[in-house]
Amino acid sequence: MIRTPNSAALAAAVTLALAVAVTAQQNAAAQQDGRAAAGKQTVTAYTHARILPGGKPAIADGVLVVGNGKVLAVGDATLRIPDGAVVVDCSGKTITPGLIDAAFAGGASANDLNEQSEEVTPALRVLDSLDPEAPAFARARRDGVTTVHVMPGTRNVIGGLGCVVKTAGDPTSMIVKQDASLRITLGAEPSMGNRSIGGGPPESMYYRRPTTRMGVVWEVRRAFYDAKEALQMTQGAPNASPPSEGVEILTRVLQGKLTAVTTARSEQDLRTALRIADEFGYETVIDEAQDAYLVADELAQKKATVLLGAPSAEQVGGTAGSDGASPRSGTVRALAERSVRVVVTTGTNALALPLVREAMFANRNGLGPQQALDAVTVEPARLLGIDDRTGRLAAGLDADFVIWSTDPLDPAAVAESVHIDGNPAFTR
Amino acid sequence: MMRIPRRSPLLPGALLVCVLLPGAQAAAQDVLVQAHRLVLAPDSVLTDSAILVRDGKVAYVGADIPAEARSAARRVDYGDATITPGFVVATSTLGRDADFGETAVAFTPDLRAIEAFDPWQDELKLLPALGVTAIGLAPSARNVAGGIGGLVKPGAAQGRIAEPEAFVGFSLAADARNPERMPTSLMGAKEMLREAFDTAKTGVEIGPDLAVLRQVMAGTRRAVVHADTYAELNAALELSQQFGFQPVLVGAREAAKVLPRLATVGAAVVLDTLDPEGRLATLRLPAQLAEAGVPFCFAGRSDRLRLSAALAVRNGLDRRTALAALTRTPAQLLGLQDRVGALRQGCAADFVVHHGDLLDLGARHVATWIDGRCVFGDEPQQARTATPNTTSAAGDRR
Amino acid sequence: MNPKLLLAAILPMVAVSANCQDLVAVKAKKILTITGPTVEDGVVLIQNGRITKVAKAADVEIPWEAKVIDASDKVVMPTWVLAHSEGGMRPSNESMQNVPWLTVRDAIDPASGYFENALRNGVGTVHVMAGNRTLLAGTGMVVRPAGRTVEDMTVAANTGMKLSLLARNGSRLQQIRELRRAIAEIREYLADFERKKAEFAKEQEAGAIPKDKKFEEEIDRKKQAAVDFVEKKLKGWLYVPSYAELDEALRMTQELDLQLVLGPNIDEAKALLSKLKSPVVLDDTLEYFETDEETQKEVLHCTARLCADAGVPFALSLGQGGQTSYPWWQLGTCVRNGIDRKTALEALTVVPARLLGLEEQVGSLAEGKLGNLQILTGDPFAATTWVETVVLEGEVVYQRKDDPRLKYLFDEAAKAAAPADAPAPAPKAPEGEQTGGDNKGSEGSGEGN
Amino acid sequence: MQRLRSLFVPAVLSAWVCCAPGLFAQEPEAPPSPAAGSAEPPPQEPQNAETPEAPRNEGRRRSGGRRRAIVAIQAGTVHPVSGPAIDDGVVLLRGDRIVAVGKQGELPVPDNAVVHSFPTGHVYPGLIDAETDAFADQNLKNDGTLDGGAELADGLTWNGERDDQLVAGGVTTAYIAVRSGARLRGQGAIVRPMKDGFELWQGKEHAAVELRMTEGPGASHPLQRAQQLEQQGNLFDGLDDFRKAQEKYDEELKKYEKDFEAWLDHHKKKSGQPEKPAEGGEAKPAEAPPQQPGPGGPGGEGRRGGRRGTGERPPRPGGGGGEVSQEEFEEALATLMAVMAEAPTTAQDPKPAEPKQEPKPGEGQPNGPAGQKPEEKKDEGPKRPTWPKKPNPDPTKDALLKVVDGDLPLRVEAHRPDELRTALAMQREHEIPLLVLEQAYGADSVAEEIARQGAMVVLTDLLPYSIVPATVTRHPYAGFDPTTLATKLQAAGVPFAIASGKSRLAPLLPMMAAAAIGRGLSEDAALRAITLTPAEILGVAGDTGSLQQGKYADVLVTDGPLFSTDSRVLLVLARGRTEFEAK
Repeated sequence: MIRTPNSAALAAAVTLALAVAVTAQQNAAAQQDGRAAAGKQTVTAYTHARILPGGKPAIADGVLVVGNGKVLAVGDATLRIPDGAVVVDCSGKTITPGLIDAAFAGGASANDLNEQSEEVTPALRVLDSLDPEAPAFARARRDGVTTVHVMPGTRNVIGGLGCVVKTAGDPTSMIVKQDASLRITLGAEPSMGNRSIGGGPPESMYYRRPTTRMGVVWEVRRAFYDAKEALQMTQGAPNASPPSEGVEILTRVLQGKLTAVTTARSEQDLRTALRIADEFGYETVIDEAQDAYLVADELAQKKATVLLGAPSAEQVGGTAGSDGASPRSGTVRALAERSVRVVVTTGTNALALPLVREAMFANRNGLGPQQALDAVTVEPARLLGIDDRTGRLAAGLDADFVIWSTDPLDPAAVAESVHIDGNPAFTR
Repeated sequence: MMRIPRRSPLLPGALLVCVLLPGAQAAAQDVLVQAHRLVLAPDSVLTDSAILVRDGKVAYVGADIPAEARSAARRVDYGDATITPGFVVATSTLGRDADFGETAVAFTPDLRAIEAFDPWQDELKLLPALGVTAIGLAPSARNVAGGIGGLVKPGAAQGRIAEPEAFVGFSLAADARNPERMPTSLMGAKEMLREAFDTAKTGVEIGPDLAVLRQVMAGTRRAVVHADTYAELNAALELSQQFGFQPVLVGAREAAKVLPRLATVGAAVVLDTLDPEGRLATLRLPAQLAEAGVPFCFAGRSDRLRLSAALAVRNGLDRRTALAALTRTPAQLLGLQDRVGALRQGCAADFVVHHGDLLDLGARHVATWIDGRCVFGDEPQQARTATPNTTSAAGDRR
Repeated sequence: MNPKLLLAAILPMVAVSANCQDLVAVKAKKILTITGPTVEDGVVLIQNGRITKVAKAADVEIPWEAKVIDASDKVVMPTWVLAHSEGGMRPSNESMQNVPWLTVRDAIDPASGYFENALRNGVGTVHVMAGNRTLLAGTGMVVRPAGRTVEDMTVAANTGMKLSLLARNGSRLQQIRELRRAIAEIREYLADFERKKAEFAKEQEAGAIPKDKKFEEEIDRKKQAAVDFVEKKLKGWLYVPSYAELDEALRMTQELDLQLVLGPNIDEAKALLSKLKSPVVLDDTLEYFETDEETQKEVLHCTARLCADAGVPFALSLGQGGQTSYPWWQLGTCVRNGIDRKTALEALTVVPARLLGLEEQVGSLAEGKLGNLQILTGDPFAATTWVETVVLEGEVVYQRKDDPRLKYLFDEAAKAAAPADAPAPAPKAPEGEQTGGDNKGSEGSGEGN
Repeated sequence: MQRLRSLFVPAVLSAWVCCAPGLFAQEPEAPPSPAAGSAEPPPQEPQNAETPEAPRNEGRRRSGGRRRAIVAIQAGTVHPVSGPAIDDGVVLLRGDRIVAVGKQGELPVPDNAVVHSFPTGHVYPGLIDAETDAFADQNLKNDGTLDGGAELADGLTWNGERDDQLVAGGVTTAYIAVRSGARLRGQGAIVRPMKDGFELWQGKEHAAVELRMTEGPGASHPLQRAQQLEQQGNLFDGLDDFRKAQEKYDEELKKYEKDFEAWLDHHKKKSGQPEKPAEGGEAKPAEAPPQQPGPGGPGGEGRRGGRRGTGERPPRPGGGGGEVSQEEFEEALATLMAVMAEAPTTAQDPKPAEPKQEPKPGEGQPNGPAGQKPEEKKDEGPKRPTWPKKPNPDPTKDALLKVVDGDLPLRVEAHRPDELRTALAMQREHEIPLLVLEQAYGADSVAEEIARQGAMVVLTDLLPYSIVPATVTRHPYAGFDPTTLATKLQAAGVPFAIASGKSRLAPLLPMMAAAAIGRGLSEDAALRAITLTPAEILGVAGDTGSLQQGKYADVLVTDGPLFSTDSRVLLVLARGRTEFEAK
């Protein structure tokens, strides 16, 4: 069960590490120093912690063994700790998988989240705009978030491709998934800035559709219509010239190869999102979903996954506030009762709290503690298709974990250290 | 002490007077320029030596000067001053961004910057007083693909084009993203370039614009890319890796975040001239780049070139690299190191004269020569053995 | 009402006869007394609004006539005490700057959503003061958030003069100078008054004025409160928005009886904090990020922690909306910044009670104190804990099952989802939400200095 | 006006500039003395230093510097500024003062001295930044509501932006002002920057009144400007009336007191009471309260009694030192006497430049409700006197009175020649003894006039092209070049300081001076412009600005000549405390 690396090298590394690493913090420092060389071979066992592995009940007196950037083993006190492993006593602490924010709004300058020259820009990648040293990432790390899903902004009808990145690490290696999702935005936001006649110079590129909710839906429908047609043509004639990149991406959605994320806040937009998806036969994840309590049954029936933005908020802040949604604290419970899969996110609401506090509020508002924690770990990992790498604490997965001062759903909880791929990304 | 300039060196009138008189008589004759310290290039310094200038170029240096040429030449002796190659500005629009960027379309790689060059332009006349002897005239940063840049030089009365086509300018910087036309975002700008390079690479029939991109991919033309933030630099580096070229990154404010990659890709950096009030991280960037082995030079406010180099030195850069960043490196980045940026045989006789090391602001700027003519400051009328005019000896007690 | 009456506890005047309503017994699984030891399986007896006994259930015989509130699976603790709040008034700032004669009594709206929210959060005592955007803003009062009229609600009137150093036009120097000037003017007025009094006495002695004549001039009614303040008969509550004003505030405390209310952004004045001797009240914003100019890195600061490090006791405040309006959030914020639970609890109970001079009345559960208690579903530090019942002076004033706002947020959401054919649209803009928005706005602009 | 040349102005000016206790007053005239003076006497130093100290110990405990060992700083070159550079020099410090400066070998170093040795280093006095906005936060800089009474010292904070760079760059004294848009923009303060904060220079919290006398570089017609500037002259209008009103009020108060006594006496006589002479004393409270408000209460607005003990102005102890430095100076002097064979004997009297009229302590109080009418008496005999009406307080006028009296310099920001001329005309007209011109870009053409009137100049923006880029030729300021200005002022004999102007530029102060050297200034003059001259302009030359016996131990050590671009700061001592040390 435990993959032991070359034992001689291990022993050498361990002796070295033991000499240096007495406490957890020193160990962390040592790992950081030797991140390239020695860090790879160091095996560390975190013992006597309460471990919430994700998707499974808590282990009261657990052991987490980490090495080579991966989780080597998780178990209770009976787990055999590999010889020579550095042992870190975590009595009184709680260890969870690194949190995953499935709708993370930071990480890039706001102007670069949307290419405003067109409304439908499926081929654009938000990854191109990310700054790995943005303060938003530092805040996320401090709050125990190790992986985020960043999507283009909500000013375009079809904004482009979202990506999944770790919140720390080398800029290239932190990318977990390049093309993770396609964002579609319904509601009032995509119309903002577009002008009707008399609203600006007629030659401006902003003199265009949509200026209404109807127009927004029309843009979505046209885009998917084109994609569907392209799909049928290529299927009929294999030698036909390949469709443009944008259309090709939409066909991937139609074929179920790419996750569509539809941002819809108010009830009408939520229903529209489900209807359009039905119409073209693709499945969509509903993002934000402030009014989801009004369409909970339909969501359940469609087996849709909901990215619930900022369950703590009792109103919607920022430009999205004009969308007409009326968030309620009871939403999480209403969805959970109908077995709708809920992923808790920070999303676009300007009033959102750190992700771990959002999970705490989900718990307060009626989600069970394990469910609430799963909603920021296991569930987003599954949704984003990265559950083979992170989201749980299990052997073989990335060593993304957080050592909390107490139960993470306690308002007093702080992340004492956050590890990404086994490296300390934040230490208090 | 005797030779404090009688008039403000900045007055254009003085400039013209200085320039026209010797200019007329020296045209045909060789000139032997002597000084106590002769910096041919940052790592090659001669003491009590001379260069022989013929037809605006350096014909011989130091001991290589044939005796008969030496005696026939008109002698100009700067005494104990220091002669240094003139400053080269890698990229500039000479203060006229609007003339060097098409506004309606963002993709115009086949435009030529020199077509908009005005040899009588005011800014050009000021440059000798600032020690600048050559400028890479570049399209502005407002277009994603701005066009082809060339090399121009200030002159005695008017400027001249020294090289019409030297490099091609791109921009991923904030200036290139305009909310009134495509692209409005960095994603859009990168996508635009990626698509263009892709078409240039794979396309069968390509127009003159994409042909320029082909030259970039073939390595026959340097690509100069404006990029400031991490995301912009990252996009530029990704494009260069994908399409196989070595970019010269202009601006590169956050270059510290991509230092190791810059070195591996073989990129060079044209930094904005330093603002003395700027963040310490910016002031230390030159030293960091030097340590990482990334070639860099300064461009931006040409009146701050010398100050920028001095500030960089104050913040940890070695004097040799600082001097190179004003002279040799920009010439190399434009692929013109055989023409300008050093006082080697065959290079243009562009140099500046200071009393002391020009990286100390206390060193007085005495003269600037371009193409073998003194275009700014004093040209000593006859050879003198020594000048007691050192700053430290200059008395102030009256 | 005599405006000079200081801290006059106005107790509900109940009928003399001992009917069963006067005797209330609260059975609890756990009683957090704050000042005394925690009592497991205990009983709190309240007679005529006062606590008569806090003890283990086994040691108490509950009188047959007592009304019993059974919380034997719940936690009972004193209601929270807020030492400084701008709530319950709309707006809380006068547009004029120097209005020491005003009193919040004339502005408090008993029906305000603020008091409703206070009860929902287990707050039993609120010191309402004018807002932070007025220089000399008038006097405040202590209320309980239950009652139909201000008189019903009053616990103590005329509790102090509100002052603020929050710069209006972005000019700190100007604000500091104006405050100094305002105080100097009052002093001068007082000195002039005293002079006249002294001269009168002398003139009387000399016979210039008949012996039987009395000095008739009185202190201007509009100046009375301000005069009391400079004579140290009335405490001043000084809002200090940031580090930059702390120096001046400290100078003022040397000559006046001042209670400091600290805004966020005080980390720059760490060294000064340790010079504070008396406890301070902290703004509801306890945590804030600051970006380092040079490195562009963000640093998190916690005002409570800064005070604790400097050895300054502090009282916490609650916000008017958002997470800082929850006591458990504020307590949790303290704990996650390394402050122990006891200190945190005291910062919302006994410390503010002491600052208000009400330590004999509220803030803890002990014999002789007011029967103000809250029944919680669990640990006061847990996010999942709800206030089940609030008892003020022996009277049940809040019950969660009857809370309309919680019904709106929770039950209606569940109901609306149930039948697909039910077209009844949910009320989109309930009153409570509007209040929330309003408060948020004023709070935001308050911080935007 | 020739009256300016009359006695008062020059007296104040020279007193301000030399400002220190008598011993140092001649210092500018006798530069070579320190080296020579310190060279010969020291042989007796060690034993002498021990004995006379002992009896003084008790009385001086709180000043701290007592039994501290001597610190010796040896370096390749010592630049005392007040005299020629000393090769292989040594500076001896004890506590916060300089004990001696001399040549290694000639000046004996006590055995127990702590020796810092920099064989190739250069030692300079701590630099002085004669104008900076350090410690002033953004709020203050944008505050357009400032006036002459605003005390910037109240608004200073350690905001950490670049403020730590001052002392790390060798600046040990700085004058703080803010360039806000207000016309009269408050009273600047002199601070001592430290590595983790700053302290106000005691007695120099209000170091000058700041006046903005320029409309900036906007293109405006000279005549229009002239008109605007003329209006600036009205700043001093009504100042005499204000002063008179104050004096009148004081007189009236006294008269009231007397009349009231008479009034009481009259009635006492009438009612047959014996006259009590003691009553006269009793009348005091009647008059006292408004002037000296209750215990702990500050007096007039704008005066913080709590801060400096009383609402009254502290006596001016010789401008430079302030009360504390006075005492410390005595101590330093004593040390000096111990060390030196020939002890300087001059007593350190507070400087004699007492203002002509000391503003009364009660002034500046807001308008009290003074008009309360006492009840009328129809009795013949003396009438019941009426309480005099207090004049309106005006903190700005208070400040300007101090300017006119020579207590505070007026610092005028004026750019163009016409603005400068107006400022100079103002000086003549209102007989302003201490005038400092800031940012005097156009001072070139009025240098002679400046020199004649004894005004001083603080130059900022000395880095190349920091006012207008070289490429902008149409700018009205395009012809101004402060870098060459230094040379011209030097030639005209105008005392000038080179200042950073901005805290972010503080570390570049030596580079600015170097830039002036590059345009013809001598190195000695450039060094003086960032050390001794600013000390004189700020009125602190008695305590700092050069390496001389008795001055503060403000020492800067660099590894190369100060004006070389890559010289590094090795050590900075401010009043003997290590504020920066290169690792």
